[in-house]
This record gives sequence, structure tokens and C-alpha cells, in this order.
Amino acid sequence: MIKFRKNIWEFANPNNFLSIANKIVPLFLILTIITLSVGLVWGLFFTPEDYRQGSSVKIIFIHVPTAFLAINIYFMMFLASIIWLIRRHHVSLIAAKSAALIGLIMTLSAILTGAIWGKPIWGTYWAWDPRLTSFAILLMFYLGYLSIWQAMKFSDKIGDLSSWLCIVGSIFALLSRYAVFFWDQGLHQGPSLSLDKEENIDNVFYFPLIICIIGFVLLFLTLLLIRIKTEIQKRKINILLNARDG
Amino acid sequence: MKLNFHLLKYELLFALANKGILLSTSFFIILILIVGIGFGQIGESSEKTLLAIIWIAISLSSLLSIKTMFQEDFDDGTLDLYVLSNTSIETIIFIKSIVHWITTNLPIIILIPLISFPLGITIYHSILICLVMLLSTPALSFISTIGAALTLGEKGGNLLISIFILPTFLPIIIFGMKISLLIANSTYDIMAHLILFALSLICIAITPFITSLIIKIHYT
Amino acid sequence: MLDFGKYTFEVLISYVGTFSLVSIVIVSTYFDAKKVKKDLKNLNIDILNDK
Amino acid sequence: MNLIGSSLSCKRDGKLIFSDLSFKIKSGDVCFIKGPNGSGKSTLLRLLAGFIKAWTGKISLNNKDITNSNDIIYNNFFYIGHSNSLKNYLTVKQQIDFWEGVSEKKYNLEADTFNLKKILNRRIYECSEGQKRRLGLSRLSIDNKKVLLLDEPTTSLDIENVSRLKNYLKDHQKKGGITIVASHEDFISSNNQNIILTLNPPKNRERDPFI
Repeated sequence: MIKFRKNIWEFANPNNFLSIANKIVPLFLILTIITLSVGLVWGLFFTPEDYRQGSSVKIIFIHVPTAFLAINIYFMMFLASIIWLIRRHHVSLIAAKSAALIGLIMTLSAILTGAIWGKPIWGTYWAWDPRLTSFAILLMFYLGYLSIWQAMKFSDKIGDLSSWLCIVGSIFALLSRYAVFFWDQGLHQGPSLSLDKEENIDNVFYFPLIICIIGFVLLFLTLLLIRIKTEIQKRKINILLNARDG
Repeated sequence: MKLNFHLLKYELLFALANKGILLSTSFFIILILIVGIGFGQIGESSEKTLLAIIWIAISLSSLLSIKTMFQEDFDDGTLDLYVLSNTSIETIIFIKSIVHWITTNLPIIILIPLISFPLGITIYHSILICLVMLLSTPALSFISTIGAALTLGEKGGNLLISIFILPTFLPIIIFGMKISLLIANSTYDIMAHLILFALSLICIAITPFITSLIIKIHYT
Repeated sequence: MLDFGKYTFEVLISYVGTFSLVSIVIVSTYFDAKKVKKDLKNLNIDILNDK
Repeated sequence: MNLIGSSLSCKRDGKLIFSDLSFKIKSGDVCFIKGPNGSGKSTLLRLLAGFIKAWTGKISLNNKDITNSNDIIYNNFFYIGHSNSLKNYLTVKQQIDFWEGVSEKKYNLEADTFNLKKILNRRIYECSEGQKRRLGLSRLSIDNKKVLLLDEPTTSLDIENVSRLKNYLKDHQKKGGITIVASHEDFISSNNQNIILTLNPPKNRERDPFI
């Protein structure tokens, strides 16, 4: 049983985090497999064709979740960096570090599926449309954040530097996005999901899409938990080695 | 104030001693020529491409001597002296960025009418483009100080600085290119001008504080 | 069975592409975790032996 | 004037370097910091100079906490580290002029404590290491602060110049200043007013959150 904890910051202790993560990773894994397979199978085989886009609309069930994650993982890294800078919780820094690679892959898949989808509908794989450009920008900032971890050895100082890089990157990614949108609204349709029900896509696509998004988020969380666990154990090994060798 | 002018004078002297002006202008000219010749071979040299090249070249050359900005002072201990002196680090960063702009971007901007005139942009329009650049490129120098601070004490940080900093130039490059293109076509968009200058001023106002926070990390 | 009309190829290639991209992370995560677990175990045994 | 540190400890890159360090230094004292390499001698000096913050404990000068007041540090403390803060392409004269501007004071060329008159027009890259150290130390007599923090001041100085430094420090002592030196050698002959601070690695290591 997971005991009820009074304070969310207790998760910030690496050992508390490890013990909880060990318990919930299998649960998350099972949930991920169930939701992803249900969502994707529903989306692939049990949805009708769109009257304009034909069967190519089935790409939405991976394009939207990956794009959603690509943006939100960067936002999560931004929050985690701020928490590390203010409250110095190691798990927060490690979470930001481990999320970056997953975010990069999600951005790449969103761009890939978008390009494949764009060819039959717009007649081109890539156009310098504002939304597409924003994703290219996001990709650059992911690469910048990953390269600081690649180039330098893990230490608290590099943690600070990378957190600042992430914060500065978020600000400029947002600014670039608005700069790109200033001139035109582009080919890409508006957001597929919003809280305002009027604008949403049809219900037939809506429910499997929601399940797919939940599935991808669960996939992200599972991977993130495992990566954080690995990273904490790496730190442990380093400390033990240092202690043994003096 | 006297202290700030003293620092400005000596920072200029340091920058001149490092031959920054010569390097950045030659880099700029070579880049323009290489890309120009390349475009000439495939038969595509319009004013559009020229403007794009100019903006890209100016942003690349403002990263050229950025690595030495704090690294040299950090290695020889002058930065310690600044930290203990009667000014704030923010002021020092401000002065350094201004000096960096004067030594790398200003000479290039003065060169631009000479380059763009023979390639089909009227002298009036190229002077207008120069004015836009004068007002917006200081932000590039200011932003690149963040990269210099991030890679302080890191060997081979030049490549890292380009990776971190070039994407952050995007808002200014996007607006700058579009505005220059509009000017070359004799149309003006006052709103875009205002946003570009606002962006530039915001960067100038905020980056010294961010950079000083990052530099302080290296002191813990 | 895997026939989605006009756009079968696009749909399949985007699914396969995404899965191969995602599997890069999954595989790297899995092997990283496995290696670190083994290292930690060995190290703990070493330290016990030293004592 | 007195400089008091109470139960100071300091962290570098997440590791505790020294802990529970307390000292009390009065006017006219010379304090030597001793300890093996990596025991935090330079860190302690940089802590006193206000570059870094103490993990625990506090430092006070004349019973005023200096931790967050740059004014007190700026008006009273002088710091020179391993490096001499020199720019290779300047002449000695320009370098002195630069420092005079930064600290808003003048170097007394008449007294010329560090014998720089002869090399004023030399470029710094032409100077020998000893001359560079002398030039670096000349900041001492530009700044004229009360508390001197010297990190290995005698590196690459010859006997004659070490004695010059000694004389300067003795004068400083007579005027009632405080000197804190991190050095391997006792170059000031021991007398009653010397304090020796020994830095020891912390005994009970702090529990790492990862273990």
C-alpha cells in the first residue's frame, strides 16, 4: 500500500521517490498498454472516413497526441527547472533532464506524421507555415537543451546552467512562435481540441482521440519514471564510487 | 558614472586589442561573397536572397568573438575584480554588450549600403534598412551574452554557444528580414517596426539580469 | 485487413514511423535501466567484499 | 576592529568542504590559513571576499553581518587570488591606470612599494612571472583596504620582493589592519600576534540525499 503523504515535496527525496516509483511503474505500464491499444485499434479500424480527407484522417490519432506531448513536455521541463532553481529538489532536475529526449522524439514524430499527412491534403510535405515553423523552433530548443547535458559532466552547477537554458529557451520559443504567427495564420487548421465544444472535431473521432492522448501521456509518464529511476541510480553509483575510491 | 566611462574606455581597448573588428568584418564579407557566388552559380541572386544572407551573416558574426567576452576576464581574474568593484555585474555586462556591438555589428552595418547598392537595392532603401538594423542588432549582442555566460569555463564552448543562441535570435531575425523586404519593396508596416524595436529594447533591458544570474552560478 | 482505401500507405507509414521513433526511447530506456541495475548490484557486492 | 566568523561551513558542488570553523581576528593580527591541498583554503578566502555564500554560520566585521552587505565588503576587503588580473596586451602603466579607475584611487608612485617605476612602459606579455606578481600585488597599495585576503602571495617572487611584501604587511599591521594569508610558507616571522587557522575536512559527512 502506498501510504498517504501529507506533503507533495516528500517525493523530492530521491529515496522516497524510488520506493514509490517502484510500486507504480508496473501499474502505469499495464494502463499504458491497455489505453494505447484500445485507442489506436479503435482509431484505426472502427472510425469512418472523413468526407474531405478520406482515410488519411486516421493519422490524427498519433499526430495530435505527439504534438500535444511535444509542447507540454517542454512546458513540464520549464516548470521542473524553475522548481530546481527555487527549491533545489534533485528529482525535479533529473525529471527535466530525462524528459528532454522523450520530448525530442515526440516533436520528431509530430513533424514526421504531419509531413506524411500534409502531402495528400496540401500537396506538399513541408511548408513554412507558422505552426510547422513553431515545431521546427521547438526542435531546435530541445536540441540545445540536450546538448548542454551531452557536453558537460553531471553536477549541480550544470543543473543550474541547464535550467537557465531551459527557461531562456521557453521565453524565446514563445516569442518566436508569436513572431511567426504575426504575419499570417497559415495552412494548418485550428486546434483540434479545445475546451470550447463548438470548435471540436466530430464525436466519432473525438473519443478515440482522447483515449489515444491519455495513452500517450501514460506512455510518457511510464518512460519518464523509469528514466528518472535510472538517473537516480546512476547518481548513487557515482557517489558510491567516489566514497570507495576516496 | 565616471567609473562606467572608464570601464567603457578600457573594454573598448581590450576589444580592439583582440582584433574583433577586423575579424568580424572579414568574416561578414567572405560569408556574403561565398553565398552570393553560390547563388550566382545556380542563377538565383535577387534582392530577396541578398537580404536573407545579410541578416544571417550579421547574426552569425555577432557570435564570433562572444566566447572571449567573459572567458578572458574569468581566466585572468579581472572578473573577480569587477565583482568586487563598486559597480554591479549587470552594469559590466551592459557595457560589455555595448562594446561587443560596437566592435562586431556596427562596422558591418556601415558596410551594408556599399554591398547592397550594386545588387539592386536603392541607396535610400538600403539606408533605411541600415537604420532598422542599427536599432535591432544591439539585442543580438545582448542575447549572446547569455550563451557566453552559460559556457563560461567550458573548453570548446563556441559550438555550444551557436547551438544555444542561434535559435533565440529567431524573433528578431524573422521581424528584421520581413521588414527589410517590405522596405526594399517600398512598403512600410509601422506596427511591425514598433514590435521589432520593442523586442530589441526588452532584450536589452532583461538580458543583463539573466546573464548576471548565470555568471553568479559559476561563483558558487 | 490493413486496407484504408486511398491513403493506406500514408496511414501505415506514419504509424510505423512513429512506433520506430518511440521505440528508440523505449529500447534505450530499457537497456540503460538494465545496465545501471547490474552496475549497482556489482558495486554493492564489491563494497560488501571490501568490508 | 574585529572580524568574527562563527561555525562556518561551506559547500562546493554539493559537497561539504569544511565545517564548524570559528575564528576571531582583531586589529593588527596576521592570520595564516593552513591545511592540505583541497581543504578549502582558497574557498575560505573567497567566502570572506563575498564571492560565495556560506552554507551555515555567519561572518561579521565590527559586529555587523557582512553576508548580504556589499558595501561593507567593498569598503573594507581586499582580495587577490592565484591570478594577477592582468591583460597581456596592456602596458604596465595602462594596467595601473585601469585599476586606479576601477577602484577610484591612486597608486602612490613616489613610495613605489613594489618597485614598478622601471618597468612602467613595458608590455605585460614581456614581463617575467615575478614582475607580473609584483604588478598584481601593487593593487594592494592602490586599494588601501583594512582587511587583506591574500591567496599564495609569494608565488614566483624572489627574496628581495618577498621582503618588500613583508615590509608592506608590517606597515599594514602597525596601522591596525587585518591580514589573512593562505600560504604554504610562514614568510612573516612568527610573533605573538599570529593566528593560525587549520582547516580540517568535516568529520561527520552530511547524509547525501541519494544514498
